[in-house]
Amino acid sequence: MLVQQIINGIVVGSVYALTAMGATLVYGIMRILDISNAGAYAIGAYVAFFFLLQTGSPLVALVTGVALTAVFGFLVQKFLYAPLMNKSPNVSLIAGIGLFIFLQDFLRLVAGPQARELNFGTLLPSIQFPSLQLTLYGTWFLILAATALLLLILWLLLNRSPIGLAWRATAQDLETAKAMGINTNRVVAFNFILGYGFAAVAGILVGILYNSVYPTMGDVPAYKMLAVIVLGGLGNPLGTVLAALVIGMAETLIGGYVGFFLPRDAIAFVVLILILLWRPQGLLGRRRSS
Amino acid sequence: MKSRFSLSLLILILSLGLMLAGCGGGGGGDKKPAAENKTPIKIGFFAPVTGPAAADGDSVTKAAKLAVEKINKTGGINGRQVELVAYDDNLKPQEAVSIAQKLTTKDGVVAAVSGSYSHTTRAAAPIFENAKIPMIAAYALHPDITKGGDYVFRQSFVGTAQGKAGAFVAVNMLKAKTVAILNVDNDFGTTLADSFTKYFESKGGKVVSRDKFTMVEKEFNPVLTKIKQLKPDLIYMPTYSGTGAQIARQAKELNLGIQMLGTEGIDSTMEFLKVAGATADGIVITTNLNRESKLKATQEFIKDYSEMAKHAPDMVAASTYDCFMVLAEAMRKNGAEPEKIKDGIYKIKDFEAATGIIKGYNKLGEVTKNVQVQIVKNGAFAYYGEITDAEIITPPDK
Amino acid sequence: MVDSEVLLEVRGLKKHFGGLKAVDGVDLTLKRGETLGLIGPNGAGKTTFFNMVCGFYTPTEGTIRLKGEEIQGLPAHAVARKGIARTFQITKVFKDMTVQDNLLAAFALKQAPTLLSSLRRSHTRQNLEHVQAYLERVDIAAFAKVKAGDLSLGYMRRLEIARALALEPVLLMLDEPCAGLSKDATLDFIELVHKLRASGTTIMLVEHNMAVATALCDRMTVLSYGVKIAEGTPQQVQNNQAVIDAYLGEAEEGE
Amino acid sequence: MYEQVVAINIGLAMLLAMSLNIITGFAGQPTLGHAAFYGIGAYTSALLTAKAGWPFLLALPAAGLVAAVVGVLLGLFSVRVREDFLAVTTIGINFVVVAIFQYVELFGASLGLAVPKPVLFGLRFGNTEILILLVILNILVYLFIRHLPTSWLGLALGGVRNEEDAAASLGVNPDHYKVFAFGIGTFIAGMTGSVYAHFMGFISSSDFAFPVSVGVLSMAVLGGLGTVSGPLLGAVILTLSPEVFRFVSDYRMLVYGGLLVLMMRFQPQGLIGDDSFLRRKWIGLFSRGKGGE
Repeated sequence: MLVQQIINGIVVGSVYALTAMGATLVYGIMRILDISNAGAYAIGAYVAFFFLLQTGSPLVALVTGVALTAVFGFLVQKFLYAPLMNKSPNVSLIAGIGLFIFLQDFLRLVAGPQARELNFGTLLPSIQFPSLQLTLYGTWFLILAATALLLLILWLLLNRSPIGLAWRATAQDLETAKAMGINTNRVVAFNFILGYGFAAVAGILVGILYNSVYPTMGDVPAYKMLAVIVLGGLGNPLGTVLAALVIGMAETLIGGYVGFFLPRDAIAFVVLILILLWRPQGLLGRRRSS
Repeated sequence: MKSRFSLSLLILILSLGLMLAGCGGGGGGDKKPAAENKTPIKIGFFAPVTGPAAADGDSVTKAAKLAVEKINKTGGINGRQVELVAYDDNLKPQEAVSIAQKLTTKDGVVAAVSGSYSHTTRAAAPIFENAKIPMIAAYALHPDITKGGDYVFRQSFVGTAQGKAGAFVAVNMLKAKTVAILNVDNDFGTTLADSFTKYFESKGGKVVSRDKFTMVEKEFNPVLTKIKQLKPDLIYMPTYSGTGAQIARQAKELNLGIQMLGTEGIDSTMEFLKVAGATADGIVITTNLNRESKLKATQEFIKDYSEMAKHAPDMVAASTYDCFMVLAEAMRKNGAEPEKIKDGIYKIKDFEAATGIIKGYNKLGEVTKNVQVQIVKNGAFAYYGEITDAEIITPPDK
Repeated sequence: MVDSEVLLEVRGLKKHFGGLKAVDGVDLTLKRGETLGLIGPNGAGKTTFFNMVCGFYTPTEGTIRLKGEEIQGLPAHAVARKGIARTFQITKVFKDMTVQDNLLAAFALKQAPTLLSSLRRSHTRQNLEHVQAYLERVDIAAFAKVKAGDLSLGYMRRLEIARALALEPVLLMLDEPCAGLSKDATLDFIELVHKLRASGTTIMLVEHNMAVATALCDRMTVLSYGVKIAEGTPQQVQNNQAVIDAYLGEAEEGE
Repeated sequence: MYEQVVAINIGLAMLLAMSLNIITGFAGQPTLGHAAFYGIGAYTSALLTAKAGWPFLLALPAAGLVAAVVGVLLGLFSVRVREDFLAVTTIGINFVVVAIFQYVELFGASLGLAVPKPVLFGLRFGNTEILILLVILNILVYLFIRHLPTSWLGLALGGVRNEEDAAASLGVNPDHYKVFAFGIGTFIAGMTGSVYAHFMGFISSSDFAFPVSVGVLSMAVLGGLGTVSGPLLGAVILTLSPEVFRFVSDYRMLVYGGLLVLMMRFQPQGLIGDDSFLRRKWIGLFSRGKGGE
């Protein structure tokens, strides 16, 4: 049972890591809590759902879902966030929330309020180990593999490519990067394309895992991803992964052994508050420099 | 500096003025036209069309429109047409209250139907009661809703009755001795789980575990892994379609092999059956819609609804539809003024409706009808049994 | 025992950041009415020293006495209440407030010492007149109703100094007050400091620019790599070989 | 009456927006969990009147006090963490508080709590009395906020909001003032919660969930954070818009979300913030009337 629960926890944690990565990247550059990223999560899943219905091809569905959402991310930064960059962070926050509400209701009006199935067919069968009382879902492998692969790509992109270098410089300090001749506008655009692309991947994978897409599917990620990125130290991709695993594991073990003494989402925040009391800068955050 | 203060004062004055307008305004709202006319009869309706329960809001709104259409096509109310005044409450009690006020004082409705959840309906109920306008809750289960007075009714089984019915099914039809309960953590899941437990234990059964979760939960592997170790005969899951479908799917993936018993909450063709797919097969539910019923009202409703909505109806739709049919029956027999409608509803006996024969309403306003037991077979709900036992289906009157 | 002439007395002050010894055992004495320059090349530990005196850093070791009373380790707001006012190298005016409100905020120190008393009205006619007087002293009275964030850098500096003066401090500390200023603004500023000196204000200033420091100070203390390497009048310090070496070293590194 | 109920909703929203404005607008501390304090006030008042038999007039300030105690604790926490950490932590507080209402039997758990209508000198509070009470509270809070910019507190908070270090160099203890602002803001929110509970007659945990906090923050930002009356305007607009747009039932939330985006995009300082359209127009009118200044 313990092995099963630990695997459950890792899967939940991976899902959180994927879900929170988009917002982590956006925060890393823009220093805003981008709630509309959770809208992109739902958009990605719905675009994939639509193309799956139209073409029947999982690959086409996946690629269009991610690509169109990434384009959407580009447009969002160009027409909404970029002009607000020098305003108070509250402004971007509320704008993002407004966009999120708008997107959710847009999806409801276009696709109907009911949950729809996102059935990619049985990609991989579940594996049973009766002697160990262990079950491994086929989709779990998909989730874990996709998470690992995407994080690897992200790492290579940020650490081994010219745009990654520019990204890191801009994340350190946008003004200085600009002064050093880095085209920060391009970095910001790239950042949103990447961030919203990630959100779409997360939305599609979660849609497959739970075989359902619905207009309000971004509701939980909208706040949970914030807990994850804050716990990870805000804007630190590695910290996000670590925090996601901590929260996923804590929720799973509490749910499996103690029983939920508080709702699952509240537990994530209790973990967050306790850890922040101990480390106010998050798990992998740097101490504030004064 | 001066202009700044002037502007802010202006805004304060406007805001307060707006509020004070509320103190003085209104008053003449609830004057009703004389009975001898052919103006349409207005029936109020509210549902969570937007927000987290939008799927149910959509079903019930379609059902309400269908019902009004049907009433008007079959001659209206003694020659008068019925008009639907429908609002979206966004699943917020505060909005439900202002809608209830609007319906009762502005729109001049003679009766209303709540197509919403418990906390919204619970907040709106006293307003209808005070305005002396009858209101029927289609599927809200909070026990307090009907307790305020005479004007509030309920069209689905009060939670205690359905929970008991579930335990009856568990003991007598599924022969379960031990059960694990998984309930959604709101008044719906809690009342059902509580009354299930009470009856089940009184018949010698044992509840081995009880876990609760929020409406938006999707991940049940941890708790199902735990339940797997406990090896209960049955899992009772009073919850809604979204969560119910995930429980069904994840139980199958974990190879649980435990019989599952649900409630009317997962009586949904789109959200439950399609998402759960083959993994739903064999799940039994207690509900109030018997798809294989021989009743004309039921078959007509299923046919009409499917044609209109392009998908098969679920329980919330059927229950909402019946609210309007009951109102129409009361108005036809007893008159279309609020007080007469109220009396008319109390007089209803053995009325044929989409959700079966309505035996009547008790003094609290709770409905008495048979509980339907359905089973999922080949991706559809099918007849499994019907509970007619008076001890089970009679709602409490206190 | 306490020499009434001595205002500030620092003994063996140290600040270590991990392995880095930013300030490593500095002694310093400041007399009433004196203007002392704290100079040294980049990274000499001037600002660290300065921030310890103002309460923004806690010293690792050593004592700071103001009028004989130990104040090291007190938080910044408590140090301010003891009578030390400061400005910042990167000006920190309250940008979205008017110049007048920026200045008025300083009066709270005397007029609203507790949370409850802070509920009282601040914009009394008397206070506003008082504010105007301070603004006139630094020649920015015309901007009283302007948002501080809209001022030019030079005027922000003036506002900051006026704000510090409004605390009626026993010691005024200026952190690189001429950094980023144009030549004209620098000259204006030097004139302003001379006016303050004439009125008897005790001043300590951190300055990177030797020429500016020479023009302003009675006495100078030179830091390099966290230790004091020289002390004396501007002339003495300018001719000190260790100082020349320290500044030359920096120039070479800078090339 | 319907107008009364809408007016009450506006009155509640105005109080909440003003109280949030003290914390976020004046003290500059982000809060995304304001509904938690609203809820604490509501539950406190409900329990005190229904279970302990307190009169409403005592329960009202008590509700504010209890909320303020929790608010002060949050304030003490806030001085430890950076802005964005704080914003998310306040979301956390909101979730945890709602979870406690939802799980603890004393608070009615998932069934919610019935709240008695207040009785004052034999007079049973109907909507009219609630409305009068709200008007009084609104005027009091407004007068306080109007006083803020010309008070020592307002200046100190302005210092903390702009440059904490500089404020400290003026002898202002930033931590004390932050905590004080949290205390005042949450006190008002708690009292508002009390009024809400007695107006509704029934409360359940989801009445105080995270989206409510978002709504309150939106009102304040929309109208203009840190301005005296902007939040009032925001509260009126965002409370009325669902009512006004009720006729376009299906598109209501779409319109609401779109409205927020557009307002933020084109009036980021808030409707009556610096250099906003309304303010420019207003000043234009004013100076023309006076022949320019």
